[in-house]
Amino acid sequence: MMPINAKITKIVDETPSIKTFFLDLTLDNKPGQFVMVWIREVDEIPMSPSYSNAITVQKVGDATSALFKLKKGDSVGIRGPIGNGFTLSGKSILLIAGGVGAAPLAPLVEVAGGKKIKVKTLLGAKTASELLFVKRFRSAGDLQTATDDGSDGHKGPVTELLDELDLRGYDQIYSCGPEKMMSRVLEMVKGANMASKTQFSLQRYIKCGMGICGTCSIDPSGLRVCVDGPVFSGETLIDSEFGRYARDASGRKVRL
Amino acid sequence: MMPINAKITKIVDETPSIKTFFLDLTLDNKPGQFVMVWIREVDEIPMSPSYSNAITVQKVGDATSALFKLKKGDSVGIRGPIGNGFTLSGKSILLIAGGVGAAPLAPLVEVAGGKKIKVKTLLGAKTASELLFVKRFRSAGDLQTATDDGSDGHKGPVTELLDELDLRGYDQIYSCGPEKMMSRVLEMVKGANMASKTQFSLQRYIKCGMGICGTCSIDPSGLRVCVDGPVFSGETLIDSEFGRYARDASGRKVRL
Amino acid sequence: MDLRTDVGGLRLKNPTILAAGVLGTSAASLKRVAQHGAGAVTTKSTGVSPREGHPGPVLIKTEHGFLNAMGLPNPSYHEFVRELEAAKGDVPVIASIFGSNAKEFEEVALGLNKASPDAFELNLSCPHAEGYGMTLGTDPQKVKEITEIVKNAVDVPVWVKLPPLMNIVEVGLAAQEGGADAVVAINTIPAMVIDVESGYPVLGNKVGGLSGAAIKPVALRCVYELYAALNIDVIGVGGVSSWKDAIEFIMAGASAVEIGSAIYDNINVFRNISKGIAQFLEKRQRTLDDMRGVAQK
Amino acid sequence: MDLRTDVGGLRLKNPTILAAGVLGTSAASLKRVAQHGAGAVTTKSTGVSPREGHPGPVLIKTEHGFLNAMGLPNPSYHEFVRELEAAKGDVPVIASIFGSNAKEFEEVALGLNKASPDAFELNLSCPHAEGYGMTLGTDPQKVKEITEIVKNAVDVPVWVKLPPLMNIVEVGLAAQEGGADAVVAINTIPAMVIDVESGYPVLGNKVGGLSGAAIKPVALRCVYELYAALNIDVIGVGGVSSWKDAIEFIMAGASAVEIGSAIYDNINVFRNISKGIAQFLEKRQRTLDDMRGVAQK
Ligand SMILES: Cc1cc2nc3c(=O)[nH]c(=O)nc-3n(C[C@H](O)[C@H](O)[C@H](O)COP(=O)(O)OP(=O)(O)OC[C@H]3O[C@@H](n4cnc5c(N)ncnc54)[C@H](O)[C@@H]3O)c2cc1C
Ligand SMILES: Cc1cc2nc3c(=O)[nH]c(=O)nc-3n(C[C@H](O)[C@H](O)[C@H](O)COP(=O)(O)OP(=O)(O)OC[C@H]3O[C@@H](n4cnc5c(N)ncnc54)[C@H](O)[C@@H]3O)c2cc1C
Ligand SMILES: Cc1cc2nc3c(=O)[nH]c(=O)nc-3n(C[C@H](O)[C@H](O)[C@H](O)COP(=O)(O)O)c2cc1C
Ligand SMILES: Cc1cc2nc3c(=O)[nH]c(=O)nc-3n(C[C@H](O)[C@H](O)[C@H](O)COP(=O)(O)O)c2cc1C
Ligand code: FES
Ligand code: FES
Repeated sequence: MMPINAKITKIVDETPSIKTFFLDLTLDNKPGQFVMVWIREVDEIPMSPSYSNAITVQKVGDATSALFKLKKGDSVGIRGPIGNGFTLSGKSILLIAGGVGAAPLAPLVEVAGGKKIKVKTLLGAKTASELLFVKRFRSAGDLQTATDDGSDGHKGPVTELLDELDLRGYDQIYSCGPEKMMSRVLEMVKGANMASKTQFSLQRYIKCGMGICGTCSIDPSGLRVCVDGPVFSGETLIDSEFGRYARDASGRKVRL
Repeated sequence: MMPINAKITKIVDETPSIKTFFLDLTLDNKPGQFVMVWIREVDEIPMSPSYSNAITVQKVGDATSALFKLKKGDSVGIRGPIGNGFTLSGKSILLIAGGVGAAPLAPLVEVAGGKKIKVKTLLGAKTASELLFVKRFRSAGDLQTATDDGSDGHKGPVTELLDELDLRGYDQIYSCGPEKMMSRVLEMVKGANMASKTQFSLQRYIKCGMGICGTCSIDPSGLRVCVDGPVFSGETLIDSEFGRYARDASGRKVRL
Repeated sequence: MDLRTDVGGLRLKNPTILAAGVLGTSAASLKRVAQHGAGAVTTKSTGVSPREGHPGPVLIKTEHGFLNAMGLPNPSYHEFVRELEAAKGDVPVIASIFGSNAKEFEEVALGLNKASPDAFELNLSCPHAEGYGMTLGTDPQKVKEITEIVKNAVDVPVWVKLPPLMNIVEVGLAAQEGGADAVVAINTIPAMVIDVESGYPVLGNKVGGLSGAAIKPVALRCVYELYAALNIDVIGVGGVSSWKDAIEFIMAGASAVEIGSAIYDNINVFRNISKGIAQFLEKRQRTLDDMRGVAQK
Repeated sequence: MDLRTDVGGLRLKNPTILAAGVLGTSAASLKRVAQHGAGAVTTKSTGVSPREGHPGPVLIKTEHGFLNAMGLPNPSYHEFVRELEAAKGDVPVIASIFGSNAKEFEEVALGLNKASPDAFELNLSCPHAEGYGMTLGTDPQKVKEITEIVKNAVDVPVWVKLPPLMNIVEVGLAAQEGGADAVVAINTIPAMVIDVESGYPVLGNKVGGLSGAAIKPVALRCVYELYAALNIDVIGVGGVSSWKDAIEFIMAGASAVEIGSAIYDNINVFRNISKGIAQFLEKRQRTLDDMRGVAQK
């Protein structure tokens, strides 16, 4: 799979730290699959498309900063789609999204909407202005928000909203966001015996995106986030490294 | 195209110098196309299948002698079919075959027979015992033979039988055999304005059999016997090297 | 069908080995490969200090193979020794190591030796990390020296992985003189791909190493020549993805094959190849030993 | 679109050249290729005395390329000088020559010079004829010496065709020092294929040279490195079969490309590639010169 050239056709500021880059390319992915985005002269990084022709990016380091400097008309290289993506099932689903983790979940709720699946979304961010895709989640179903500073919705971690819900009332649960948040979700779904019905989208250092280099393998299963994931059932993640540590570019363990 | 292993299932003595080797393989060729036969540790040589699963070989040198030493159960490598083969057309056809040149013509008359095309064959050889596939030609149509020693049929070159025929009475003429013989046929069909309706199967040194090495190119067209041929229209051969010279393995011109 | 075989001082249950740098960064990953049928597994190459590797793209699937410039990312032997320890148990684990000189090789070998790997593989052939790998592996004198120093430092078998040189026999002989128990041929071939839309070389490091199907005939030639010239075992690597490929290597003289890129299509490649080899041998009533080197005519 | 270009001392109407050893044994064959759009044609390599070449199989299509061991068949320059003479007329004709030492190269060059070829290409890279080609081309000293002697013997441009070495720049520099007008990279990579049914290497010569798509990334890397290090023109060869391939080579720094194996699919490959290059350049409003070496970042 060679990178395909994609021209940026439009850039939308979603939040102070997040932008959406529309491309002249249909990415043809299932929600939750990802593409490798080659920012020339800098790096190639994984991104889960937020629309059929767009990626939504949070600026966190070198490559994302370089991406933020690109303008309409500039281009990037795209390889993908890669990985398994989310599996939609059931009649009523719950989503827990944190920060830019909303990116792959927004297209998921839209597919669910088209299939008349009932959707409830819990969306968290640091502050009101950082809440991503509020309109998209709201128009697809029920939305509850949480912010660290209480500037919108519940004040506190988005996972606290789970305390009030009967998790067993949902056929399937989906989560994407910071690992600390997802790890709390795992604890709760485990408690509710819903781990096998919960799908988590993991973020690990992705180098090859082809299941060859092994950089993204998780303990103790050895499963590869890039091709065996990035979406894993909660059951697979119980007693794994998930929520405890990850590995950096050199392969060194880094506590979360 | 890699050689496919073919086991020899039966060996038939056709004449004192010619044997047919049946293989456990369907060669899937049009009459006139050829295969490259790899006699391991010796060489790879071109042969035009005489049946859908057999080659008929005259012993003339190293590789053919090595082939003659193989027994039932031994195997050779086969690449092919290669080249264009004969094009069947018309309602009444004439064949002029010399020696082992009868090999690709025998399956041609059988296809013609199946299509109710009227066939006349002129078959030549040094002596009666060297006449190849007499039964096959006879059962497909009319057969006239010629031998150098007069032991069967006309005494003299097979081309002398042409003198008595009205070549324009045939829709298409086919010839395969020693080049001196075919070159005489070319003169005669040219005289009868039938060159464009006559198909000759050429023998040239074939090395690659893939149209790459250029060993088999003929003057002055530069056409390659292996892939542009081995069957050429008489018209293409007029004023060519045909009948005058060929090239040896080194590329040196050799007078015929 | 019994596929047990002795390879460079190790006894393997079958002649398929995970190649260095592929799924070899953690114990869990190595064990997963072992569970999918590998006869032995090789770790990612480890050095003296942590390296993040080259910027991406680091690996590209080309039309006929794969091109990578990982840049030897590794957490250093200090960190990796724990993974190595945890990796042991199922099948023999071969520690691939690299360094910029004999002393560094010795340091890494001694460091990892605490985890008792079953063998060491010296990466004298990685083509895209300045000062390492191929830079040393093209010099017979250095190959011999590095092999000797590691051989003296450890008690387990030492394999030397060679670059795909025209004169590979020369460095193979140097490894043999240095005391190697086996040579492994070949590492990737220096190569590149350019994106015509942007005009950029695709790999972050621009130049990388070609692996996969494209290089199989080159690897096979190297194994053939090494087997004819050396007295130690030869392990074939480069483009093996089917039992036929494996048999080709064995006929050329390989005692075993390593498999890297073919993981892309199927992690079960080890089991599938073993099964195919067994069927091939059964049909002919032959053993692996019967087949080894038969193409040497 | 004007594709005229200056390459190693010649002006070509387009940057596609027939590679040595392919359809180059007779004037008629060379002229036929010229009629199919080649900007120049190279003859089969010619030496001092007739050679029949290796026994067959001499050329095999592998899964990802071609493998050949023709063994330098040629009728000697005494005979070939007449073909060369007759080949002239349509497009520049480059005489590829080989020998076992500088004296032989000189003899062949002087012999063929009577037919006034437009340039000479020194085959210092054929991998499957003992004592010729690669045997010399891996030695920078010999490369320089042979280049010098031919350069002194003839008045037309002299190109040097290099083997796909890891250190190709070293021999490229030697050719430049010897006075070469251009280097041509690469010749085939030593390789082999084994028939698992019979256990025989498929080529009559057992070992041959790999060409075609499989080697393109290797050839591209060689061109890229040579262009960065040399002051003379670099001509790319290895796996070119489409305009995209050609553009990749030009972006790597090639002044022109030679095409061999791709003839298998279509003898019109020269015309098709020229057309594709022209369209690519037109779309971008760029010239060949603009594109040359843009991947050198
Ligand atoms: C499957 C998947 C989908 C993702 N989807 C999105 C998305 O839709 N939107 C979005 O904004 N982010 C997404 N990410 C995260 C995104 O890939 C990283 O933020 C990005 O790679 C950081 O690159 P950088 O050079 O800017 O940061 P760096 O300076 O390199 O590092 C900043 C942080 O990003 C992590 N990181 C760096 N490189 C990688 C890499 N190659 N793979 C994974 N993590 C890396 C580092 O560990 C560090 O924590 C996704 C990650 C994965 C694994
Ligand atoms: C398209 C084609 C189809 C043929 N079909 C048949 C057939 O059905 N039956 C049959 O008996 N013969 C056939 N031949 C001829 C046959 O290929 C040669 O007789 C054979 O190659 C001789 O090999 P050798 O080593 O035994 O002879 P050598 O000792 O090599 O030489 C004997 C003669 O055969 C010629 N010859 C040698 N090698 C080749 C080669 N690779 N290609 C062409 N000619 C060669 C030589 O020029 C010489 O005249 C065919 C040839 C061609 C080109
Ligand atoms: C992504 C990747 C990383 C590699 N890393 C290493 C390495 O760290 N050390 C090493 O000796 N070889 C490394 N190699 C080379 C392989 O071990 C192997 O020699 C080569 O890929 C050819 O085998 P294959 O065609 O089966 O992949 C790597 C290859 C790939 C594709
Ligand atoms: C059948 C064949 C014969 C060749 N003969 C020669 C030769 O005589 N001299 C030479 O310099 N190169 C020779 N080559 C090498 C080609 O010129 C070219 O360098 C190589 O095939 C790579 O280009 P390709 O991939 O376009 O074929 C030959 C290649 C093939 C396939
Ligand atoms: S990133 Fe290489 S295996 Fe997943
Ligand atoms: S035999 Fe090679 S081109 Fe015909």
